[in-house]
Amino acid sequence: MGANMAENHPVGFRFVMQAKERGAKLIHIDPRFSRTSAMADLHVALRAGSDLILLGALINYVMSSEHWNRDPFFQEYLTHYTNAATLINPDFKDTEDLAGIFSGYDPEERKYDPEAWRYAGQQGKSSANQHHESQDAMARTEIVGQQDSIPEYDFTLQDPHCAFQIMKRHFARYTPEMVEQACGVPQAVFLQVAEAILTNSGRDRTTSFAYAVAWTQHSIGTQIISCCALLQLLLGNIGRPGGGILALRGHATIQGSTDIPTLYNLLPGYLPMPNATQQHGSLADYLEQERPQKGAWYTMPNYVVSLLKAYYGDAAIPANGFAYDLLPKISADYSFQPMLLMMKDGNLRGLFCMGQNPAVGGQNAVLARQALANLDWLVVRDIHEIETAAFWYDAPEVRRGDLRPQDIGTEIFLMPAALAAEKEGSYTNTERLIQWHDKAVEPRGDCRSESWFVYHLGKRLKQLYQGDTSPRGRQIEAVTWDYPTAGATQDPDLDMVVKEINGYTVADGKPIKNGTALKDDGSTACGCWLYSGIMTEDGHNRARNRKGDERASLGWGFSWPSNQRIMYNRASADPAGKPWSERKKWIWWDAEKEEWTGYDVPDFPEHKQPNYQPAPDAKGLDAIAGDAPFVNMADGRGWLFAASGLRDGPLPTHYEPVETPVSNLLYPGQLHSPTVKLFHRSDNPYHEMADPRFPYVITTYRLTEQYTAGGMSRWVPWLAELQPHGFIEISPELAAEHGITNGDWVTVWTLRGEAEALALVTERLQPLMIDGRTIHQVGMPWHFGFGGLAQGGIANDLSALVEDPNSLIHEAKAFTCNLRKGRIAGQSQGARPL
Amino acid sequence: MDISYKRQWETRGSRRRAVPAEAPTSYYNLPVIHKAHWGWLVIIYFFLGGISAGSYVIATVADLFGGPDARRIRQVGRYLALGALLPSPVLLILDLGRPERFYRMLRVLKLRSPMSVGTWGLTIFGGFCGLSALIQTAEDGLFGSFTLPRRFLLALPSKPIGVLGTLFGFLVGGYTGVLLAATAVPLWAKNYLLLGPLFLTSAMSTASAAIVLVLVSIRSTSHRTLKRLERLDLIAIVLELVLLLAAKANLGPIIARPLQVGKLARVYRWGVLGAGITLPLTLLSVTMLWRKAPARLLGALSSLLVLVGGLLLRYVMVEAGHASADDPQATFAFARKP
Amino acid sequence: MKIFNQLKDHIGLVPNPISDKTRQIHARINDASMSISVCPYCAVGCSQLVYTKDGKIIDIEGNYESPINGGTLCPKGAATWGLLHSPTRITTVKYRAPYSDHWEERSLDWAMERIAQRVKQTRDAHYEERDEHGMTVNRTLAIGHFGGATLDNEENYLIKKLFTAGLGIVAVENQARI
Amino acid sequence: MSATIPLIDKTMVGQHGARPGAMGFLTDTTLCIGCKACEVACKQWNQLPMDNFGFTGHSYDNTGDLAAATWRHVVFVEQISDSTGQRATAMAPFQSNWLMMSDVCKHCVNAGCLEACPTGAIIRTEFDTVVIQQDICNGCGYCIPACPYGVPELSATDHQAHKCTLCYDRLDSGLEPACAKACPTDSIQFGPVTALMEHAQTRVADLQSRGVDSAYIYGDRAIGGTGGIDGNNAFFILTAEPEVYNLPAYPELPQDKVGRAFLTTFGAALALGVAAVVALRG
Repeated sequence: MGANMAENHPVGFRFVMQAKERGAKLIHIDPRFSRTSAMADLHVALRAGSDLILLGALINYVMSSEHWNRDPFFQEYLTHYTNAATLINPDFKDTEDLAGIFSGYDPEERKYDPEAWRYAGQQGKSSANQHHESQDAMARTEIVGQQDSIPEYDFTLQDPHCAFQIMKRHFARYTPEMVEQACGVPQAVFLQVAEAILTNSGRDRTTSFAYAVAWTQHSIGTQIISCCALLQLLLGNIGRPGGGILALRGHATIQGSTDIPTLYNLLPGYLPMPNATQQHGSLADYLEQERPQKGAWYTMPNYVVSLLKAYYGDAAIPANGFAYDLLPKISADYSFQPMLLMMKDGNLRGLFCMGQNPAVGGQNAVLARQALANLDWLVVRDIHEIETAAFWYDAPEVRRGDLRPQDIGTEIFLMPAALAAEKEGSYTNTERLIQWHDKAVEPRGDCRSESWFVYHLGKRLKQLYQGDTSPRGRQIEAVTWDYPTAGATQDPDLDMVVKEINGYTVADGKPIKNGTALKDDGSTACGCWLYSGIMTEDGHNRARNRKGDERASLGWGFSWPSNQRIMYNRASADPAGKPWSERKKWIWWDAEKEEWTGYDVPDFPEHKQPNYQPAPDAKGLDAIAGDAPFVNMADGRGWLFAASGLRDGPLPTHYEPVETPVSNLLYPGQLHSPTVKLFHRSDNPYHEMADPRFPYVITTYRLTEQYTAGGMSRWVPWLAELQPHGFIEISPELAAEHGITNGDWVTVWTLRGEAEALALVTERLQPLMIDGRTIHQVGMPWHFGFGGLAQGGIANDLSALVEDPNSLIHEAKAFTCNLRKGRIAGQSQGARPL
Repeated sequence: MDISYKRQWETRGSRRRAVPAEAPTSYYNLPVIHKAHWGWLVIIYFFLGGISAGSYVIATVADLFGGPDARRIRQVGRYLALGALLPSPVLLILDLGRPERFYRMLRVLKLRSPMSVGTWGLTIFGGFCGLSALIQTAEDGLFGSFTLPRRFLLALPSKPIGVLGTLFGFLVGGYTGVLLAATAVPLWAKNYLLLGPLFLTSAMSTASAAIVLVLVSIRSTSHRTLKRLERLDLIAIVLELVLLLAAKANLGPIIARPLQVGKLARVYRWGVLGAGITLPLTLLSVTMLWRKAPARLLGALSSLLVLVGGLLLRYVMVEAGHASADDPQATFAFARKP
Repeated sequence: MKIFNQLKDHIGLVPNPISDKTRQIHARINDASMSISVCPYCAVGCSQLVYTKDGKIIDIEGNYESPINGGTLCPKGAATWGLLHSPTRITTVKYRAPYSDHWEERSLDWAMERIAQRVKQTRDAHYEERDEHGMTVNRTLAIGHFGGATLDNEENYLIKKLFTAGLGIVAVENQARI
Repeated sequence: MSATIPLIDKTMVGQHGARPGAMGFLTDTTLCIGCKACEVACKQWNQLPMDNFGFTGHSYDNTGDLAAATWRHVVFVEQISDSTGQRATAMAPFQSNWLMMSDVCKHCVNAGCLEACPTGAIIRTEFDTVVIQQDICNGCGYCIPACPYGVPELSATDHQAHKCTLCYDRLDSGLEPACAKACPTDSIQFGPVTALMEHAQTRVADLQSRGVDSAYIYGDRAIGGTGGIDGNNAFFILTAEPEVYNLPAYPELPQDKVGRAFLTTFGAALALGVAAVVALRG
């Protein structure tokens, strides 16, 4: 669901095929019939943007099914491993009570105060003194929960204020009938899916969900995923082999880019960036605000101080709060989409673009190119002359003559980049596995790695700022930047970088064993605590390990944290520590040796007895009970009810996409997510609900043969020829309405822009009956642009800037458009010669 | 059997390649097999090679059985055999993808490859053509009266040489048809028994027509000699017609499509059957039956028509083969037994 | 006898005359050196073997030993050699001056120095030491960074370290967001 | 066997004429996800250039055909809806309704191209595969129409005939062919033909027991390797009629006709000789 695994992760899909050969059933729930659907036992076509309704209905089905209520496995898992029995603040009001919104909503600010969602008897810490702008950085305490005492429980699950009962009431309106009406999925088909999932979960069997950006790229993306997590917790499918929710990530180290983030609101290892709108004035304040008292995150100060030591070296001493002040602070949303606006509005003057292609891949790409054209300078590092580097003479608006190069003042540096195999380094794949790639050859010509570029830029800047004692001079001065260089190209020695990421003791520079060795007194330095252990104490880089096996392959690469392969794997054993079943054995309690053991590294304190109960004032991991697998959470439980940490409500709730052809059938009074972040501007207009000018639902997607915005595929002849031109998939029914035949030019437009594509008329798309009306859906791959061998209209010229309030991700998987036969007038770009 | 697994054997065609209405199944109407790349070089070679082979055969037969009246036929036949053959290797070599590697053809002799057999046949036949033409030149006194080469050439047994050469002449005249037949191209392969005879017959008809044309134009032969050649022409054309009609009937409606609709069909109908066969047949019959007819003129005209028809026949057969290779339905019909 | 055998090979029904070149055929990676890499495309993390000879990559294929891909690759992974040797790949620095209508070739050194200067200019002009409430922020909002999610972890680490910790650039974003 | 595919002679199912030591491909379309890794891996190993650039509108098949620089070609056939026009929901296990098949040279037991080749450039290797020796081929082009499956083609760049070599250079060094190695779902399997054929029969039986009644082997003596071809060393498991994948159902070895064709030609020669004697007699 929300993923097209066979097309976008073909090699990952081979495990699905192997499972199928052993009899597994594959269900593909997707608006389009894709190559994944072709391999599935069941393809369920639903309206793009309605996933949460179907998931909610599955939850409702499961909770009201006899099988689920009868099988003790589910009850045992639920009461021990989730917060189903936890009592919630009796003042909490659900969407059932408030017509589609939760209690605590501030319509002025369009945001919630999560104070209203707390566990009964608990106090939130940070919310009381929050500045209002603070919506952009979520405190760690919010995400894992801040609990001062042990929560109240009702293990009979009967109390109307327990999470379970609230949830049951919340999902009661997610019915098969509603699924048929709002998703366009016939009830019989839905029941088939529900029954298949339910019967395939339990002691002996597990069901797994795979999703990708077709879930994240929605204004309620985070909630869709939480909804699935909820379902999986109900079914006991988390922390067990063959279970879970698999986030199929799309880029070689997109996981690594969030672990060791180049994201504005995070420091390495998911530490929050200091925020000027929170009480983050000093290191002590910051830690006071961010550090949970219970759960694994209690040791957070060790991580922060070690990071500061790694960043600022000798300049970081206890007396100056380990140079905490030198770290810049954020105070608003500087994520990708607001950055485009900052550029367009002239607030952001210079941009580095390394291996990204916002001129094609950016939402509202017309605006993205205007933003690029308004910069003072732009450094593009890539392997091809991508659209982001060439927009000033080759963009559609320049080709049409609307804009001339002599009007664009951006100074552009296009720097040739080196690729894997021309440089060494590590990637973190979708399963958190870190693998090292060797340097096989020297890069060609002036091609250089990013580490070379950043390192030498840093050297030059340090030179330029030499002797500058202003804060900005001290900031660059203090950063430790003395990596040895080697080789013909003078690349920095990455072993030293890995050592810094892993962490070392300051005194002797030796790598530390793992994260538990980190200290908050400045005696250790560590660039990313999460990756601690990647280097052994004798300096061996475990990302280079290449010893696989039939099961967890612990000898292949290194997986954070501590080389665990399945997180929360304590849940693969029953509360007493015995495997739920022989077939699904993974981690269990060895009563003789008094330790957790199994096929994987246990994600649990090694010697903690299964029947351990914490003292009320216990801190950190000591506060986690022996039967509570979710060690990162303050109460050690999987949260059915998210008492904090989400900005749009404690329970998943369906809201329509920002652009939708239908009203919200579940909550008629509340069309969109009450907290969705919108950018109301003349250059980013939105369509009204059921706008007759834009009757069709459009969804964007990727193809096996191309890669993201095309920089790594559209220029490569072998890939370009496989999908040589941008196209749009249209059902025969819709094509007939417009007189479009296969291969015709089609122009698609929204209020943001227009794009042309060749029609691929196919039954793989189908009109759906939604609320008694026929709704047509079209699909357009977003790979194509005006450069390279394989060209085509830019799908993102159509999309809008919208943000999911939690992840700040846009909504390109469901919006509305219109289309007609023919080409855009004045487009000089001819049909490509065949 | 679960009903949901039952399939409709049909594919929706795209706009660019409409699937013919009668097609039960096709993959976007794309060809199943690849067609040969042969064009005019090969068509002209087929034509000239046929004339050469036929001329040699006629010259030999005239030499052996024709008596003194047929001296002219023998003479023109031998020269024509060589003359028509000379461009052939050039045409064939130019047709190769790598002309400089032409000699690789003589690396092996493969009895099941008509091209290999034909190449060897052509090479040997070339020798016979040359030899017979040399003997002819010696007879014609082009080497002077008492020179050594002349004496040597006249001493050669020209009749046995002619007989041997004729065997290779038949091979060269006929293998081209077998060459086409031994492919996966439906229109050719379906008629594998008839293409060799057809090409050989056409070789004879075009050769005799060519000799007639030469004789008429040099105005040096008797009416009776011409009559003999025209008789041969007549027999060959009639046989050709029979073979063509049989071949067409054997193809069946789907494979014969290139010969039934479109430009090729028009060339086939009006050019090959009409101008190349029916018209000369009429003209020749006229001269045979109506003694007052301007025999030389009509003979020359019909010969010209036969030659044009022979060239068109090869053009149509080659091109129709290409069209048939491009037609998936033809391949399916050919490769699907009832 | 030898001649007879040769004739037999060359004449008859299905002869098999094998050329000398064919006799000597072997895989070109036989005598190549090998390094281990990871596919730069999606996040499945397929292990690749990179074969090099004379400082050039001659072949890239899947690694049998990987528990992830077991030797297999998808079309993109299989095209990695083509990516590295893409005919339109840029190997020199291209510079476009403001309002110019053409690219200029520049040396790497020149570009590095120029970029450093531009960073310093922009940073100096738009540096905030304190925000309006007087809190120390030590940042500049005028420079930003978009990163692709195929940059190595170590590269990301260095980017974040230099840009954020060293230069106070907060608008550092990555494809991972979108 | 299946009720769907009418076979001429059911006793021939699984029968194959491969010689001892024969190596080949089994392409199991029921496992194919249409990713085209085989196409690219082949081009990568054999360093073949891009060709046939253009959007076809034929589903996701922009390759079109096997060609001089395309030795693997994935066929895409959309059969999404049932006879009533209803889109499929519940489907057969494994690939269904959107058929994808990676086509390749069949490496026939008796190969038309090999027998046609007048230069002896095309050889049968010790692995019973059929390979065009590029140092010999002179581009006569006769193998092209001689192949009943439309495999070899003359290259527009070097004007020689090219086709899949079953990675002869790799086999010679003990490596698996590039396409089979790359295939993520093991739709393309490489191995000894006898073992593959056994596996194929087991697999077809398994598929049929799971309800895929239309599964069958293409490339044995019953279908695909018929008419004197005596089996293909590269064979397939298909679930629809061969024509759906653009394959001939009962192809024939063209050279089996040569003897008889020469015989009739010889007859015609006799007849024409007699006619000539009759007509020219003095």
